[in-house]
Amino acid sequence: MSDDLTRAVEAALFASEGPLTADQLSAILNGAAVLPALRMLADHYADRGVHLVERGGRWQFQTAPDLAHLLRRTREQPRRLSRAATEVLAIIAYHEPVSRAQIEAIRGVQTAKGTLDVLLEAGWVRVVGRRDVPGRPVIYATTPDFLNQFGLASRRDLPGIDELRAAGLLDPVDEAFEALVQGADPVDEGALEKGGESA
Amino acid sequence: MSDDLTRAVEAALFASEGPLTADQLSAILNGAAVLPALRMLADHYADRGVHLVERGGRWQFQTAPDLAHLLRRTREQPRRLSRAATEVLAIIAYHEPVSRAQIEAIRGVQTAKGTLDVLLEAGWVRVVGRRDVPGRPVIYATTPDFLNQFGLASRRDLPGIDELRAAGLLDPVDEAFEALVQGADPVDEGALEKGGESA
Amino acid sequence: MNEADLFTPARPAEADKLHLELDGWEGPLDLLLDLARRQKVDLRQISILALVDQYLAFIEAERMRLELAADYLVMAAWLAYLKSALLLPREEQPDPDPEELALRLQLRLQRLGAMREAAARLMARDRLGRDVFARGAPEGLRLDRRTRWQCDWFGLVSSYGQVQLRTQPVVHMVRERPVMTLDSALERVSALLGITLDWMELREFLPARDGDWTEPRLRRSALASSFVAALELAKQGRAHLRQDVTFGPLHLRRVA
Repeated sequence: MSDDLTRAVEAALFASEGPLTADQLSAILNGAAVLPALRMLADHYADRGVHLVERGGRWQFQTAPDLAHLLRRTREQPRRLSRAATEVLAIIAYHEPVSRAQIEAIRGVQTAKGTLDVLLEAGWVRVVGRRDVPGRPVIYATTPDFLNQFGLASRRDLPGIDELRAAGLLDPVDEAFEALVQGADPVDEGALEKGGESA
Repeated sequence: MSDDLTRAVEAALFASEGPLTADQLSAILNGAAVLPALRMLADHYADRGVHLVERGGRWQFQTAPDLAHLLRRTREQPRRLSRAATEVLAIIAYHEPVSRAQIEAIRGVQTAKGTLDVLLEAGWVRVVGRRDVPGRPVIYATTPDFLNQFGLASRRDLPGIDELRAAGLLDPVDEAFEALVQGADPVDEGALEKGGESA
Repeated sequence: MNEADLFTPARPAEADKLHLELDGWEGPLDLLLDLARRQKVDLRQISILALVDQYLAFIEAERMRLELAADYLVMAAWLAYLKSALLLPREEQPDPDPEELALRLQLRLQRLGAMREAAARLMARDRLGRDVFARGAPEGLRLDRRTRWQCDWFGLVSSYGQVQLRTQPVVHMVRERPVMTLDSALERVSALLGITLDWMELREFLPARDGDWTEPRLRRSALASSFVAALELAKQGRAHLRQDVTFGPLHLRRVA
């Protein structure tokens, strides 16, 4: 049994063609405060076959993950990403916002244009602006759809992101290097860059 | 709390792109007997914002009928009546009941069908019958809503021709136009398109 | 990730496998990372020297396929240089310090390794459309748009005024002006034509310049009407018209 507002929130989320933010829901329901209802619903559905989840501030119903084996075969598999695309996606997600040059610095290879296009087309990555450095390169970040696709409530839920950050593995090589050789002679940037770029 | 089969039925129906028969559900769920689960779910959802319903032997979730009004939002867009529609409305108000042919005779230009439709849609004009002449043309009159909209107790409150003249509303077009241009009254920018059917 | 043993490319099956994977490999740092992984140790612990050795051995064995990944060569050259620098006694080391280069390489491999692992963990999550599913047939939230028409009293009344005005019978009041009518011009010109058989200029048909006829507007009217009268007479076959030059004086003469 639930109150009218909760029922209305439940119905609106069921009927919606996509995830809805609390604000959008509130607008649909004449400005009602929907968060308590959302929490109540999430609770109610927690042990059912359908869950109410929050992804990047947007709420939606989806089937319970433990039922994947039953539902999967009735469905088409989502497009398989190439390994290059998955790496680029991970780099963007863990480092965002990043430029293409930064992505390439981490991967050590040029990134084919098509690789980024696949991610842009999937709606998981978008251009969020330009970096204020010479050449004003475009910078990329992930989208709410990305969080939704991978079942992440927010970027903080990225697997292992805290450990990676603590280990300095999300810092650029130059920074990590400086940290390691502090007090040592200044590094010949030119020679290092040359070596790095050719890799 | 529900058992795994019920959860699976719930998830399968939720994710399905169309209603499913019990047999189809059973096929998805490895031949399980799904009817008890369907009844349990229908019971569970009976007082929620979403109902599980059976239609011609096929089962589906749908939003509760009593919430339909919430899920169908109406957005009102204010729009100014066109010059042509305003003229037609005025003619009907001063001469009602009138046929379209009469309106055109008074305006001196043909009246597009859409112009009258706009007035009917606005609820200011209605069909009050047919004139008993060859062709039996439809005749129009204003509605009580029209009087409300313009703050009139009755049609007799409309100013007469003499009053219009005294108010300068029967000044020659050129002078009225000058007054409009100088006064920059946006109300009547339509005066420029003399007799135009922009409705 | 390809788990084939990349260190024994001499075996044809393995070599083929590598060949098939070249699309996915994309480049040398990637390959180097796999070589590093092969050592099954923490990247921070591995010997860059050993790694370089393995890489160069691999390149050597795969010489035939180099055209498929030209940048392997650049990497190989750079690594060969790094290797030789690392082998040199410390005092003969070139600038920049090969230890630094090796450290940087290690740092890069670590970062790439971390991202690859992160990507794998990301891909292994419950994915929407693969493991979990959104509503299959959402009813949709409908948004009906309605137009609220607006018009005010003034607009209504003034537009009625405009309609009335527009459809009132139009009466043009022309102020009386001194003119010579076409009829009187026709009469005058044909009467004067009867006097002589000689060519006469059009101006000679105009009334003498006295009294009212000094008024310029009346004279212009007389000239215009006389001209039209001349054309009319010519059309009727009662007069010849002659003009020697464009814009020159117009002459007329009775048809004999």
